[in-house]
Amino acid sequence: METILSVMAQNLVSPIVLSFALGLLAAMARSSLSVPEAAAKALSIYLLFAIGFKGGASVAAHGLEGSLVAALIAGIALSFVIPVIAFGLLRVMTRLSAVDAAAVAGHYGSISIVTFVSATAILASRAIDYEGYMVAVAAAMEAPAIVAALWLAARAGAGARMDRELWREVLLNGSIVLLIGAFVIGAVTGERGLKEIESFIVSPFKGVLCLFLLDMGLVAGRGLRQARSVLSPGAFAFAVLMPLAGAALALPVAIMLDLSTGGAALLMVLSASASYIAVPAAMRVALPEANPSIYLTLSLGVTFPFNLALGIPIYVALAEFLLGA
Amino acid sequence: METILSVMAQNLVSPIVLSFALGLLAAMARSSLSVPEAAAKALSIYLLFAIGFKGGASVAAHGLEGSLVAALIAGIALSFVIPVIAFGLLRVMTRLSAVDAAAVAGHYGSISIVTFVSATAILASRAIDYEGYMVAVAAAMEAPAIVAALWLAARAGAGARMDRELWREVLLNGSIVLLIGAFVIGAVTGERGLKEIESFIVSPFKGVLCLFLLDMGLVAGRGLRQARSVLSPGAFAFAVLMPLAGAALALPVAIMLDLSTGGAALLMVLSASASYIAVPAAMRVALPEANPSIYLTLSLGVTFPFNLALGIPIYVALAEFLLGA
Amino acid sequence: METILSVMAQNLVSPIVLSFALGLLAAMARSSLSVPEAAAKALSIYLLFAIGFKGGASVAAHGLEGSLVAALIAGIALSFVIPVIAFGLLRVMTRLSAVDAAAVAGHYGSISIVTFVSATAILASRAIDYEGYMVAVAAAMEAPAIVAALWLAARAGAGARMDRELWREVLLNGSIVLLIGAFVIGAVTGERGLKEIESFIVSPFKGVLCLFLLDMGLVAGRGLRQARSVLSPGAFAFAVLMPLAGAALALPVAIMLDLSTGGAALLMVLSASASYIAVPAAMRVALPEANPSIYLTLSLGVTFPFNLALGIPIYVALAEFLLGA
Amino acid sequence: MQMNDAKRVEIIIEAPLERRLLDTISEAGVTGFTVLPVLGGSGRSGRWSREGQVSAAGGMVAVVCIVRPERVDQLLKAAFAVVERHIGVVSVTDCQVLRAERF
Amino acid sequence: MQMNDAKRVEIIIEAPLERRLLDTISEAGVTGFTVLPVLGGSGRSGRWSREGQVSAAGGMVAVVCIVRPERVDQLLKAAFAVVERHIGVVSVTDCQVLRAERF
Amino acid sequence: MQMNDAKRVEIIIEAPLERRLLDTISEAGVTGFTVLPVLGGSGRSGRWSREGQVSAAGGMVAVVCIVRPERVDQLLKAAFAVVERHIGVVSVTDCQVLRAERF
Ligand SMILES: Nc1ncnc2c1ncn2[C@@H]1O[C@H](COP(=O)(O)O)[C@@H](O)[C@H]1O
Ligand SMILES: Nc1ncnc2c1ncn2[C@@H]1O[C@H](COP(=O)(O)O)[C@@H](O)[C@H]1O
Ligand SMILES: Nc1ncnc2c1ncn2[C@@H]1O[C@H](COP(=O)(O)O)[C@@H](O)[C@H]1O
Ligand code: NA
Ligand code: NA
Ligand code: NA
Repeated sequence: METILSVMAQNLVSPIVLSFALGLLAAMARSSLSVPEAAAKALSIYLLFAIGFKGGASVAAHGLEGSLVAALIAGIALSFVIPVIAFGLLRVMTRLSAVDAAAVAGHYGSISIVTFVSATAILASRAIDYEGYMVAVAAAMEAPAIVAALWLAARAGAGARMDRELWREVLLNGSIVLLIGAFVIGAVTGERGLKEIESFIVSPFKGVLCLFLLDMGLVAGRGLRQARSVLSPGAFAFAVLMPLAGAALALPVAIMLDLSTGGAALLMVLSASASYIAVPAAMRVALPEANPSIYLTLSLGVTFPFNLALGIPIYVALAEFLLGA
Repeated sequence: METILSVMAQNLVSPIVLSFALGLLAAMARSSLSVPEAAAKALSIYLLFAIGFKGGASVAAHGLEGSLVAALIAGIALSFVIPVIAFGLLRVMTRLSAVDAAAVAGHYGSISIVTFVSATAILASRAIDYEGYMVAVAAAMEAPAIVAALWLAARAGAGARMDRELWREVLLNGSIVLLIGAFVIGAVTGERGLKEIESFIVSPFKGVLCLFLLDMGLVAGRGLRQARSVLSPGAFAFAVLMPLAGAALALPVAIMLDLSTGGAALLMVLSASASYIAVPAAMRVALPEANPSIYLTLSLGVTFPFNLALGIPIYVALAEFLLGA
Repeated sequence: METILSVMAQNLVSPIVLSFALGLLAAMARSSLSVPEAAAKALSIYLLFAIGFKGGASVAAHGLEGSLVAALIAGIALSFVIPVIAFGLLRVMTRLSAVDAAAVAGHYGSISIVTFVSATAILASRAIDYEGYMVAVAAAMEAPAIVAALWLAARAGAGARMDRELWREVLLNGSIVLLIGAFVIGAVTGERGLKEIESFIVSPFKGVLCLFLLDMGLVAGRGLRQARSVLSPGAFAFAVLMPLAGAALALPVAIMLDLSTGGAALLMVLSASASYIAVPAAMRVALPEANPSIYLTLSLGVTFPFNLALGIPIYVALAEFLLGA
Repeated sequence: MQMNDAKRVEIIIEAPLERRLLDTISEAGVTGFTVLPVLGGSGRSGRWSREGQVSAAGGMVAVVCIVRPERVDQLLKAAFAVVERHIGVVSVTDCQVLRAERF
Repeated sequence: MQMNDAKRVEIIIEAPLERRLLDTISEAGVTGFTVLPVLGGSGRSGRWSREGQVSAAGGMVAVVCIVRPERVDQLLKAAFAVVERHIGVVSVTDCQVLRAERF
Repeated sequence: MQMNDAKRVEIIIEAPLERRLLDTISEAGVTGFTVLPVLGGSGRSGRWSREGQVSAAGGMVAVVCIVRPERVDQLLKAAFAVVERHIGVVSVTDCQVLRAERF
């Protein structure tokens, strides 16, 4: 308990969390502060490339500690199962239509790579190692939840089926391709490759993350201002409860997989986080009846800041408590 | 005297000044060289975040040397008074209409953050310390001059009053919010926060500044090419004299405030510099009758390069001479 | 021979080459991965500034080893002559019209600065020095080929003459101005200037290059997908043979100029590489009848990857073999 | 396809006034519009370009509103109140739309 | 100058559907179009802005097609099949073009 | 509101020719125009996109000029001289403008 509080306190005054808060407040106050779309995209390309590469290089250096395959399968299973739980909770806790609930559920089964990245930054500052291949697990968990969401919506008589074109769009979506691609490059070039580009992808990493979180705060704040009506108390409660439920589900899986402390924390983070890049785009194509301001507001406006400020420290402290620091 | 010349000479062959010169020449020669708008905005976000954060972290490390509050009040007063002086000079030295003169005057009461940033880079290379809270003073000096300019214009029967919406736009303008926000984050996270993102906001700082100045040179050069007609000898003389007048006004204030050598130099720089981001936008809204090419050309095309090349070394050398290196 | 193979193998698993491959594969598979135009331009500005500055600083440090003027003249001559050879080869090997052949020939006489930059990265990792002024040679070789191409086209009765406006556009084109400008700044500020911005233009350089090559892979892949029809076997063979011919022509020139091993390798690289920024834009203006997908596909889709993966290691190994490591 | 008459109103206005214009026309009951970026231009106040600019001053945006013919006057009045003293161009074109119930 | 009648069709559509729309209208035989970026807008689903966005969701693009009058129906049918269930605005304006043989 | 007839001329042209086009139409006396960015498109020379591009070649811009009806011919002649040998599309639409004295 003491650990949780101290990790939390330390986390709350980190430049990362405060940058997000700055963006959020600025947008709420209708400041003209904004990051150009092209710059935001460039920052996200940098983050995906860096985190993927470092994951691959770490696999090259330490080998596959534990089994990559088992972890991938577990991640995919979690990404399929979590939407079903989320859907059930939403139908009980909110008055969302089945279609809206299915769309939201899909977001929570998938993952938020920035939440993952922020967690790795916290692990690094606490000197906790994790399996490099967790990056590959993150990539594997992006898409299955979309299939689950469409299945849930189809049961309610709505939405498109996964046609070939949609499969292609989902699986070859830019962030998955870049993450996996950089992971492979890191794994192939290994220590030597990492050393060559270390001062680009390692040293300035946290600072770039701050600017990206500033931008995410701005986008989240703008969304919250527009969509306050969406936030029924039930939906709000869901967006805080669901990450905890996802993490709780991931913890025993992590223990069964025999992951390291850091790896377990990251699997909890992945399960607890909600997508706001890949899944929204897929939902607009396949489930246009679902209201985007609902799923964007819950995912980016509530769950993301919750995880950033409180969730991640809880998951990390829990993993430390159960698996040793 | 010898110091001034040596600081000047050293300054003139710095990558910073030469990058600006390169941009200026390229634009004058109608080269196709250009920096995309999104990239220029990203660079300015980086610079504001970095300079704000470092200021805050320095306050956290050294405490408030001297009184922040007194310096803020002095800064605000300077920002109110300088436009009045500028207006008087303009009416004497040029044939600008009262409205145009008021708009130009507003620019000179406000500040140019890049001039400030360039001055800190020069101080750093001469190993002269300054109060971290000067960043907050810079932010405080952005807006009052706008009020003064509108008051001057109103006396001439033109312009809008500061309505609630305009107050909001001016005070919550992106660059002020980011500068103050980053300052607070730096102050809260302190040394530890700075260490985490140092290799992003400290080491590459000067290089980023070079690219930003390249861009400013391009913009200034394009403006000068378009607006040569605006530059009556009187207006040109004003744009060179006014920064010196501003700095001269700031020097005794700095001595009264008991600022360090670096702090005094920076207060002179702030008073001497003219806005080219926040004030022009506010003038377009509130004083649309004023000709933008006049104030942009004077501020960005004449005063900015003057300060960069000659002004800053003069102010620094003067501060060194009077207050000790 | 052994050297060539080992340099090649080492090169193929470098992050640089693999990043390009990732982009190429992603685009071929129609992934949505893309780099915003503004970000790509910002990366290219960074690379041009950095490589120019370092070249100038190196000249300031080591003086002009050998004769800059002789090298410039040789570079200009190569840039004039290579298009004539390329034109001859194209007329023999392909069925391209005279106009299309002239346009393609112009690209091969000019240079690709990213190919040059990638080669310097490989030289650096093998600790081979080169003359800093090779950057100026690169800039000098950009334009003459355009004149040669227009002359070749004019003989076939097509195309515009080089009027004053076109001369201005070609000689003051953004990449030439930035490269030369940064070179001069580097030469003027020397070691001291370099030290000030080293952690911006030196340490992260290779990492930035990776992202830029990722983008080039994406653009090349998209081009190849669109323009597969253009790639007659003859044209394909030309795009692989021509760089070898260019390099073969440059080698004796480099020996005559008494260049260092690194300098000789770079002169071969420049001669072997084909433009894809400055020349295509000039051709659209002056030779609009030529089909852009032909020259862009050959230059960016075939010759660039060939040089990156195989060409550069061959030229470096050859230079090492003949001139000593 | 069932098409209905409508008006396409295009307002090119200084970027610092964008928010005021959009708020004003929204208050006038026009809730449908699209904002397009502008790279540069030329007018009585000379040529300009957004390249490398950081300040919103010296930039413009284009706002496109498609409205039913009977609402165009209301929109123009609201827009004119903002544009009046400022730099800007307003043009109206006849057009036809699908799904008229949306406008 | 010799001018010919044509139609200017402007389709404002959600960015995630861009590729599908373009593929569909290409299959319907319309090979000439231009895609313009959109900064933000407002409609029945509220105001939005591209600023700082990374995801394609929540963004739109404007597609402009100039076609001969006799082909406009074919184009609208193809476009409507994509736009139907989605957010989007389609407008058609009469225009005149140079070099009619191109359309 | 007092509206006057005018013509909206839209020229979609290759980016490397932008400066020449603007200089030419300025010389022809047209001092009012606005340049819009273009993301991509398709035509007889195939599909293209600006994404990730560094070179101006392979990109286009859209130039919008609103002119009085009596000046449209002059503008079209000037524009055609530049567009003629190049890739590009020119369309003219009838429109109405506020503040006609500006055009
Ligand atoms: N006739 C026109 N056609 C299209 N855009 C125009 C026209 N006149 C002005 N503009 C745009 O409005 C801006 C300001 O015009 P002005 O107030 O005349 O300086 C110009 O820079 C153009 O972007
Ligand atoms: N009347 C209109 N005029 C111009 N653009 C519109 C209009 N209605 C909707 N739009 C655009 O289409 C988007 C979605 O509209 P809606 O489906 O009504 O929310 C808006 O955000 C605007 O960008
Ligand atoms: N019918 C059209 N409607 C709109 N834009 C077009 C049309 N035809 C061509 N374009 C634009 O002009 C460019 C060049 O056309 P083209 O010369 O036919 O290859 C295309 O890539 C489009 O951006
Ligand atoms: Na999840
Ligand atoms: Na000032
Ligand atoms: Na060459």
